This record gives sequence, C-alpha cells and structure tokens, in this order.
Amino acid sequence: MSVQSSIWPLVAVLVSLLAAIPIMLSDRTPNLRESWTLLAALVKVGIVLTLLPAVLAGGGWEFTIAEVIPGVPLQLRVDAMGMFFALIASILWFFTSLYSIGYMRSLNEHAQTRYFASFAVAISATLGVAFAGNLLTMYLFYEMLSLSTYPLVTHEQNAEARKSGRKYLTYILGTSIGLALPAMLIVYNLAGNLDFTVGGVLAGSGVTPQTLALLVVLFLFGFAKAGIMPFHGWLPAAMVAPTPVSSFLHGVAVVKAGVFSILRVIFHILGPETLQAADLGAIITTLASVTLLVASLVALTQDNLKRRLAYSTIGQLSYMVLGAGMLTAAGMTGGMLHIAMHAFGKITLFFCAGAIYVAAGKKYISQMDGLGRQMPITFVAFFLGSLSIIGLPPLGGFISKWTLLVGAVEGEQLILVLVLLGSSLLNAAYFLPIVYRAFINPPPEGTVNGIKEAPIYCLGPICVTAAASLALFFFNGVFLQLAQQALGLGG
Amino acid sequence: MKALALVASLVTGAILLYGTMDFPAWGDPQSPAATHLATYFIENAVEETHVPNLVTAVLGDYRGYDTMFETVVIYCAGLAVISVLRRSRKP
Amino acid sequence: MKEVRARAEGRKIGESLIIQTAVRILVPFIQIFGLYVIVHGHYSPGGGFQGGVILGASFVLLALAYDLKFSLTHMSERVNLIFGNCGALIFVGTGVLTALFGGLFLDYSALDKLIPLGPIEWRSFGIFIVEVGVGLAVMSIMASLFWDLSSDGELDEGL
Amino acid sequence: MSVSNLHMYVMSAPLLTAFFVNLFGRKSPAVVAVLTLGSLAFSSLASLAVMGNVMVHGRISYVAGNWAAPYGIELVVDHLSAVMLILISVVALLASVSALKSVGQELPGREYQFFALYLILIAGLMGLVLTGDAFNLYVMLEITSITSYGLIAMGKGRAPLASFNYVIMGSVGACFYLLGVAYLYLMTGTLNMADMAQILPTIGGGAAVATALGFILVGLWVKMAFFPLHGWLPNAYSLAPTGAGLIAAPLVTKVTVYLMVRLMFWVFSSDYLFFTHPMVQSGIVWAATAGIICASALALAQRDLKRMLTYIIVAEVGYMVGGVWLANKTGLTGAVLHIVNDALMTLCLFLAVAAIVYKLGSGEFDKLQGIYRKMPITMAAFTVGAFSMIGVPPTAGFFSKWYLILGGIEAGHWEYVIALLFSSLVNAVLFFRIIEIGYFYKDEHDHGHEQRDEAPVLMQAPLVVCAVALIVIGLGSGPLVESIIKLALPAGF
Amino acid sequence: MELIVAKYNYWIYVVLMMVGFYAMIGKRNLVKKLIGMNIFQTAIILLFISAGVKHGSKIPIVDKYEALEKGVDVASIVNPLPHVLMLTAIVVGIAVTGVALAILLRIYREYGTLEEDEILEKLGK
Repeated sequence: MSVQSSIWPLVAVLVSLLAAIPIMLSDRTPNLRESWTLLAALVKVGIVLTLLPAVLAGGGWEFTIAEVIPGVPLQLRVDAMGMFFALIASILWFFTSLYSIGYMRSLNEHAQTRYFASFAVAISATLGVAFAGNLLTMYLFYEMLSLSTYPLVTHEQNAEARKSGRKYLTYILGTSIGLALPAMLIVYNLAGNLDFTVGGVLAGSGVTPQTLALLVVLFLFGFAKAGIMPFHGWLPAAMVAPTPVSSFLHGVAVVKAGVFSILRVIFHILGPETLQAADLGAIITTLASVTLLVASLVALTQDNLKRRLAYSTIGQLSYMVLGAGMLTAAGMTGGMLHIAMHAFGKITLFFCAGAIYVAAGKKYISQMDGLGRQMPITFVAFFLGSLSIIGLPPLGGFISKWTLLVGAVEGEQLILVLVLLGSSLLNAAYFLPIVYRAFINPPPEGTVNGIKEAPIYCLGPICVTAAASLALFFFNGVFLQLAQQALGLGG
Repeated sequence: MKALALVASLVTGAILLYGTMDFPAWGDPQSPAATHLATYFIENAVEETHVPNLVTAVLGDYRGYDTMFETVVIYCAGLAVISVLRRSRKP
Repeated sequence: MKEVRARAEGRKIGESLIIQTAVRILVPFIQIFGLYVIVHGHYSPGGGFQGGVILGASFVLLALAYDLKFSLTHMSERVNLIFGNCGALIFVGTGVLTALFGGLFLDYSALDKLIPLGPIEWRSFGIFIVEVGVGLAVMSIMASLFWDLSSDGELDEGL
Repeated sequence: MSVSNLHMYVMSAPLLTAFFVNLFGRKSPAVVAVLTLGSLAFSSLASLAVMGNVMVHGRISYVAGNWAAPYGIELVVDHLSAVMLILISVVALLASVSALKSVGQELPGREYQFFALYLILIAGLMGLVLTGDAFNLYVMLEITSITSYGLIAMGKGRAPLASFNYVIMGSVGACFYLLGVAYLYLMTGTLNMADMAQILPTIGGGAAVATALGFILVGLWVKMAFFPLHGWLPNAYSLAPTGAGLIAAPLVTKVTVYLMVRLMFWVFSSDYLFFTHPMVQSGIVWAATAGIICASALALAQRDLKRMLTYIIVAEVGYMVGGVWLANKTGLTGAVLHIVNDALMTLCLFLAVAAIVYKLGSGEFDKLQGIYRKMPITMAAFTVGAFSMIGVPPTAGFFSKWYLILGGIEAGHWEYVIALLFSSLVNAVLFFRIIEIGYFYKDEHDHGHEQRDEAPVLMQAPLVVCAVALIVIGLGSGPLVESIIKLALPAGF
Repeated sequence: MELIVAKYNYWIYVVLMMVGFYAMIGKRNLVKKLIGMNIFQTAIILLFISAGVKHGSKIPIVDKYEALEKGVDVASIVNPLPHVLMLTAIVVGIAVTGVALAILLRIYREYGTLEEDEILEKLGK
C-alpha cells in the first residue's frame, strides 16, 4: 500500500486543539468542560486507531497544510514511526484525562479551565510532532508543545512555580531556537529539503564529517526535552506542576517528544548509515551513557518522590538515545521500544505519586513508611511500574532493555553492555527501597489512620496502565512491527 | 562631546572633499550636469510648454510632481506648527 | 514669552505712527506686487513660491507694525485656513483631475478635453493654475507660521 | 491611455482627504473618522488592484506629467512597490481604526489636526515607495519626516524634546542623502534612478560615486535608526501620542529599509556594491550584527512596554540591513519578506499597547499585573504578535527569520546567524517576562475573578485582524515568496 | 593647487557644510543646532547651484517667439534644473525650520530654557 492523501491526520491533530475552544467557553460548568476533554480524547484515540491498519500494512497517510518554504511544506504524514508515538500518546491521554479530573477535583485546584485547555493544546502538539512529515513541521509542533506546557508548569502561580516556568522556557526555547533551528537550517542548506526519508535526507549530500558531528551535537542538545545532560535541569524543576502534568507531559508527551525528535533526526534526517560511515555513533552513546549513569546516581539521593521520578526519567530517556546511537538494528529497535515501555511504566509511577499525594498528602519518600498497607492497590501498581522500568520480566521494560543489550552485543560495544547492566542495578536501587518502605516498614507512630485509597478516577487509570505494562511483555507485536518498519527493517 | 563633534565634522568634510576630486571644474559647459538633462530642457521646454521662463516650465510641468509635494510640504509645516503650538481649547 | 511681551508693551515697540502709516501705504503695493510675481512667473523670475512669500510678508508686516490682532482683522485665521487648504487642493486636485480625464497624473494637456485650448497651451495654462495654488498655499502658511510662532500659538498679541 | 492611473489614486486619496479633514473635521470627530477610514479603505482596495495589474502586466513605468522618463519624474510600479503599497495602506487602515479612539482620548478636539498630518504621512510613505526619482525621494522623505515631527511633538511632557532631537537627526539624515544625490547628479547629470543605473557603469566607480553611495547609505541609516545611529528613535516613538506611534513604528523604518534596497539595487549594481569593496560589505554585516545584539540588550533594560518595543524595532532594523548586505538572494528575500512581516508584527504589538494604554494610562510593567484576565482578547493578540517577534512557527516572523538565517549560513556570516538567534532568545525573554507578569502574578488584593475590562471594540477589531493576518501570512509565506517576493527582487542578482 | 583654484566652489561649500554640521551635533543650545541645520542646507544649495553654472551663459529666460522659430542656443543658457531643485529644497528647509521653531517654543514653554544642559538638569530632578 502506498501513501494516500487524507485529511484524517490533520483532524487527529486538531481535534484536541479545537476542543480547547469549547473547554474555554464552558468555564462555568465543570461537568460540561470535562466531558469535552473526554470526548476529544476518545475521538482522538478512535482516529489514530483507524489510521493504524493502513500503516501496519506498509502504507501511510499524508496531508499538506501549506507550502511555506520552497521544498518544505507544512505536511503531516503518518508513517510507522509517527504511528508508534501517536498510539502511545493518544491512548495515554485518555487515561490521563480521567486521572486529571479526579486529581484536580480532589485537590480543588484553581484555574482548571486554563489547565484543561493548555492540556488539550499540548496533546495536539504532541500528535503533531508524531505525525509531522518533515523537520520543519516537527519543529513547529515541538515549539507549540513547549509553549502550551508553560502555563501548566507555572500552574501554581507562586514564586517557585514562576521560577520553574522561567527555567523551563529558558532551557527548552533556548535550545530549540539556539541550537535546533540553526541545525535545521544547515540541513536545509545542504539537502534542499527537510523530508523524513528512511536512510536519512543527508545521505549522499556529501556532508563533511565535521559538519555532521556539529549537527549531531546541535540536534542532540537542541531537543532539550530529551534531557541529555547538561540540558536536563528543567525536568526536575518542572515537577512543581500538578501531578497529572508531570505524569503525562513529563513522563510521556513532552520528554518523549524530545526523544522522538532526536530519533527521527538520527533515523530519517542524518541517516544511521551516514553516521556510521563518519563513525559518529560514539558521540551519541557517550553523551547518553554519561547522562544515564549520572541521572541514576542523582535519583538515589532524592527524597521528594516526584523529583526522584524526574531524575529516573532523565536516565531512562537516555536509554532510548543510547539505543539509537548504537546504530545497530537491534539497538535502534530497542531504543524505540523503550519509548513505549517506559511510557506505560513511568506514567503508572507518576499516577501513583499523585494518588499518594491526593490520598495521604505526602510528597517525600521518608514519610511513606507503611503506607502500602493503607493503599495496597496503589503500591502494587507502583511495584509493577518500577519493575518494568528496572527491566525485569514479566514486564514490558524487560523486552526493550533486552533488545538494547542485544544491540550492544551486536555492535561489539562491551562498555555499553556494562553501562546498561549497571544502570539497571541503579534503577533497582532507587525504586525498590520505596516499595520496601511502604510494605515492610511499620507506619510511624501517632499517624491518624484515616488514609484510604485515592478516588476511583485516579485509581482506575493506575490499574489500567499498570496492567498495560504487564501486558506489553506478552503482546508487543504492534509496537515491534512499527519500530521495525520505521527503521526500514524486515517488514 | 565637542571634540567628537569637531572630529566628526572634519572627517565628513574630508570625505566630501575627497569625493569632489572627480568633479568637473566650476562652470564647465561640458560637465554631465550641464549636458544630459539640461540640454533637453533648454532646447525643448519652450516648444513643449510655451513658457519662456525655463525654471518655471521645469518647475511647474516637467517636475510638477516634485512641486506638488513641495506645496504639500509647506502645507504640512503650517499644519504641524498649528497642531504643535495651539493649546487644546474647551469646545 | 510673557516677559518679552510685557517689555514690548511697556516700551510700545511698533506703535510708531510713522511706521504704521508707511506700512499702511505700502501693504497694498506689496500685495499687488506679490500677485504680479505669481502671475508673471511665466515670463520673468518668479512664480507661486516667490509671490506667495511676498503676499505672506505683507501680513507679517502688518502684524509687526500694529499687532497681531490687527493683521487678523484683514485676514482672519479661518479664511487663512481655507486659503491654505484650497491652495494645496488646487494643485493636487489638478493632478487628480488630469488623471480622471484620462491622462497621466499632472499631464495638463489632458485637460484639453475639458476646454479645448490645445495641448501645449493647456500645459502653459496648467502651470499657471498650479502656480496660483502654490501662491495661495504659501501665502497662507507663511502668515500662519508667523502668527503662531510669534504668539506661541495663542494668536493674541504677537511680538 | 493604456497605462493605469490606479496607483496615483491610491496615493492621492489620503492626500486629498487630508485637506478635507482639515477643512471640515474641526466640528465633529465623526467626520474625521468617516473621511479617514473611507480614503484608507479605498486605498487598500485600490492597492490590491494595483498588485493585480502588476502581476498581469509586469513592471509599469509611469511618468508623471507624461514626460518621458529621465526628463519627467518617473514612478515605478513593480512587484516590490506594489507589495509596499498594499502594506502601507492596510497597516494605515488598521492603525487608524485604533488611532481614532486613542487620539480621541489623548488629544480631544484636535482629531482633525492629527488625522490631517496622519493622512499626509501615509501619502508621503506611498510616494516614497512609488518614486523612481532620486530628488523626488528627498522631497517625500521630508514630507514623512515633517509630518512625523509634528505628530510626535503633539505628545505630552518630554515629547517635544524627543521630537526636536528627531528633527536634528532626521535633518542630518536627509541632508546626507541630498548630498549623495548631489554627487550623483554632478557625475551623471540625471536624477532618474533607472537613468543613473545606466550611466554609472560607464563612468566607473570613482571617488565621487563611492562618496555618494556612502552618504546616501548613512543618510538612510540615520532615518531608519540603524544602530548606532538610532539615538532618536526610542524617545520619539515612546513619547509620541499613541496614535502616532501606531503608524510611525510599523511603517517609517521599514519603508526606509525599502528605500535602501531600492537605491542599492536599482541605482548601483550589486557587483559594485558587494564585490568592489568586499571589506565594506562584510563590515556592514558586522555592524548589523553589533546593532542587533546591542539593541536587544538595551531592550532588556527597559521597564516600559512602549520603550521596550522601540528597542526591538532598532534590533529588527539590524536584521533587515544585515539581510540585504549578506549579498545573496536568500538574504535579500528574507529582508524583503521581513519588511512585510515586521511591519505587521510591530503593528500588532503597538495596537495591543495602544489598547493597554487606553485602559491603563501607560504601559509600565508594574501596571500589567493581571492584565490577561482584564483584557483577554487584547492579550491573546499581543501574544501572537510576541510569538511572531520571537519567531515561533507558524507565525510570520519565523519564516522571514528562516530566510535571513539561511542567507547568513549561505554567505558564511556566522556572526550574523548567531546574532539573530541571540536576538530571538532575548525577545523570548522580553515577552515571556510580560506574559509572566500579566498572567501568572496573583493580584495581591483580589483572589477572585478579576473584572473583564476590555478596550473598545474598535481597538480590538484591528488587533485581532492583525494577529490573524500574522498567522495567515506565516502559513502562506511559501506562495507569497514564490509568486511575489521572488519577482520583486532585482533582476540579475 | 590647480585643483583648488578650478574647484574652489566645492571647497567653499565643504567648509560651510562642516560649520553647519558641527553646530548641529556639537552645540548645546537648541537654537544654535537649528541654525546649524540651516547652514548645512545652505551649503547643499550652494553646491547644487554652483553645479548649474556654465561660464558665459545667462539666466534661463528666453524670448518665446524667437525660441519657437529659431530654437535656443544651448551654450548661452544656464542649466535650469539645479535652480528648480533648489527652489524645492529651500521650501523644504523653510518648512523644517518652521516646525522646529514651533517645537522649540513648546520646549521653552515646558522648561523655560533652550540650553540642552539645563533641560537635562531639570529632567534629572
């Protein structure tokens, strides 16, 4: 099947953007407002799923919005890689919406209308990043994502939130304008267009290794949402946002958009073979490995649960970049798979952190002694999520980490094997004590025994995502196939 | 400040003098200014406009567009002076 | 500004009978000469600007010899405004008119369709029309500039 | 007559109306409003028709008074000037809608004076765009200057002082320009630009021609506030009556940049400009770089919305001058496109500022707390304008910046590329600072919903139109560049 | 030396220009600045007019009928174009001066002085 022209990709992207308008208009009636959110989420999942079969069959969808620059239209194109990301994002958006409603209402947060509207715009931008047909379109939606999440980060409106918001924008906008934009222009100058092509648009353009190395560095740091050190500082800071934001945007959409962009660039702009020929995988793997280890070590020292999760995220993101940097088939597949596996695992963890905060009002790990007895479901889910992140069977995370290991062995990069193993140990070291504390340690004396599970709106999504993590160990064919198609392997 | 201004004006003057090196001598009837357009005006203006005062002919007709805006300039000046100086009166 | 005015009033500058009479006699001649300069611009040095300035100067002279109010009785500010506008309007209007009559902008010969005088004669006449417009505008603006600048925009006493 | 007079009507409509406004507008502001809007609406429509004409017939050479080109005054209607005509008339129309309100508030009873000057300023700008005669250009330049002096000096407080400073600087600029023209006239014996362009190669580039070029450039740079000759601009535009800023800020500097392009490429040849003295060419790019960086840095130090925007204007002038002097087609495309985009985004921001000033009395940062809740529509449009300034796709500002940066990369002027990126980042800081103050500062006294207190609809309407236009032009910049701007560039370059 | 003698008109205008320019940017009194501007403009006017001069020619007013019949001897008539241009330039100069004076009056009304230093001092307070 070939690529067909269709407006559905645009609809898929726009549906949540347009939903922002009725959301804003129904400011005074919360129930109506939330039903808009859910409706849009459902429609979105539906459209993405209807687009899926054609992509699996090797085809795709395409829609050109406008020809903005000669050779570079604003174009949406649904291919395997985009579908991979869109599938994760749209499904998780639905659950996050449910969870948000529970969370925001329980805490009686202010400015909920702005919150839901920004959220809708953000998911629209995420899908745009997924479905972008060329680098410019991706950049457009990437910026839109940065800007629409700014009000979410600053949601609290206190001095700390404003400071974090500033930090967030400085990192994200600074790198995207300062590094990614010129890199994109250099690519355009070399290749004459910015289309995503399997094998890389720069393949055969006679780019010198020095320029290529510069491009790699610019792109790697330019998409700072991926949190490659030293441009990771925004992520822990952004944890001041309400937990659903942290969970979805900073566990899934935003950070994955960064990683996705980097992967896109490596696979479809720079081209793995071009990179291989210039022997530049080492830059990527080195940077990723350092981030991986340092972030994991830092995570160990964090007492605030969300901050620990944030550093964990930084580490896990580097897995994906690391996989791509190996430039071996298995490595790259593993990197992509880890996007999916980590998304489901990490969102579970964040949901749990939010649920703990809603139900018990606790943010710090040291306060969580014995909490597992009062909130068993939450902590079982937490346990499953952390196992998935650590990469133990029978959870999804194992699949991706295993594939990564295979990739490292395939590429005969022994150091990377060690890095991967060591980091998994570190993962275990910062997750398992929490579970241990919650279940085994006795609750501190004198605490009021009124803590119950979080409301059903919160709990439901937690169970679903935890179950999904589990299920992905067994049923990951779709993701695997999409990942391989994206790389032009096999199917 | 004054020294700076002095230097600036001296430099400007020097550059302008440097530019005059290429100029025709004073009153040269063969200079470009005296031959290109001027010849046409002197030869044809009377015939084409029936105005013996060549300056008026050129001013009013050949370069009438310029003159029109010259009038507008002076009109603007009057208007600007009035609007700058008159105080708002209570209606 | 106030001090200057007070001093002028105190010493009665300009309140000299000789000067006033002389100006009275001179002004009509000046004005006629101004008109002559405008009209005769085709044949001698002169034209709208030069004539307009002379006409304007006659009002300035009046204001200097008597005071500002006196010159305003000869030419009220309202009339002056209309003159100024009309002068500029005549010029621009001629341009637009020629364009409307199918010629290029300011191509006076196009007005031949209005009154057939011959294209070249129309050019000559067109120049005359615009010179009159220029003269009117310049006269009015010159007077107005002096009035406003000398009285700080109040149009009362003047210098 | 086969030649169309349409562009003359475009220009003379505001000019004629100015006289009528002055004659009949004294009694009632409504008359002023009707006349002004009517004439500008006519101009906007007619300028679109002019564009259509040009698209069909190509360049139209029009001679005022029907005298053949070097003898009479030639008016040039090509793609470039048609674009500028549309830009000027549309911007003027949008600005005047808002200015009617703001002038009514700031200068009550003096609308007729204000709008008479305003309309002549617009006619002067159109004349500047149309003219193909070097001396006529000087006259037009002075018309725009004198009207701006008057408009600015109508402001309160320090405005006359700023205006006088502008008079002196503007006169220096105009005199320098006139000196340059004098030198060219002495060397070529003509004043017609096309004629000059033909004669100049035959006399070679001697000292006089070089001096003429230098003085013309410096003169225009003063007028366009190219750093470090920008001293007059921030005070003049920020202290002027809001209505005057609305028209002067988006148009005057941009039209002067257009003039620079026109004189550079239609009088001097690009070979002469860029290859006879390569040092000069790269020197000017460096100067533009320095200008962008310094002006951006100065903008950071401002605590008032209007003043901040004026420094951004200075930085943007650096963008355009640098883009033109990159000596490649991409850079020039970017510069021309940026003239259009920058005019619109400056207009958008100034319209928003006008609405804010109308409601709050000034644009100091301290007063802006909670403004998003008070004036959501205004601030939404402001945000679009701000994004365009920063260069966030798909707003128009991104695409012109795209071409400018690409031109910098092609030419190998990395310092210019870096300066552009730096300035974008500074703009991001500047505007997000305002967004943060306006949106995320809790009002200390009032925790509940703040009262909606929007500016009048007449001020919002042009603002919203402008914001939408920024996005539409951004999305349509491909066709815009391909079918208009490309044709507007000088042939053979 | 010959350069100076043959082209002394340019020297004169340049000197005048420098005087005007210096006054414009160097003087601290606002009226002096304005006067400097006028001198500058006069310098330019002189340059143009001197460019129009042809040795041994007379003013550009001809006898109409004679000219129509016999044509005009180009060499005997001075170049009219610079005169036209300078008429325009003079008017423009007047206009700018007028506006500038009005603005100066406003400044005087506001600050009671036209010395830049004193005004800045008052602003500083």
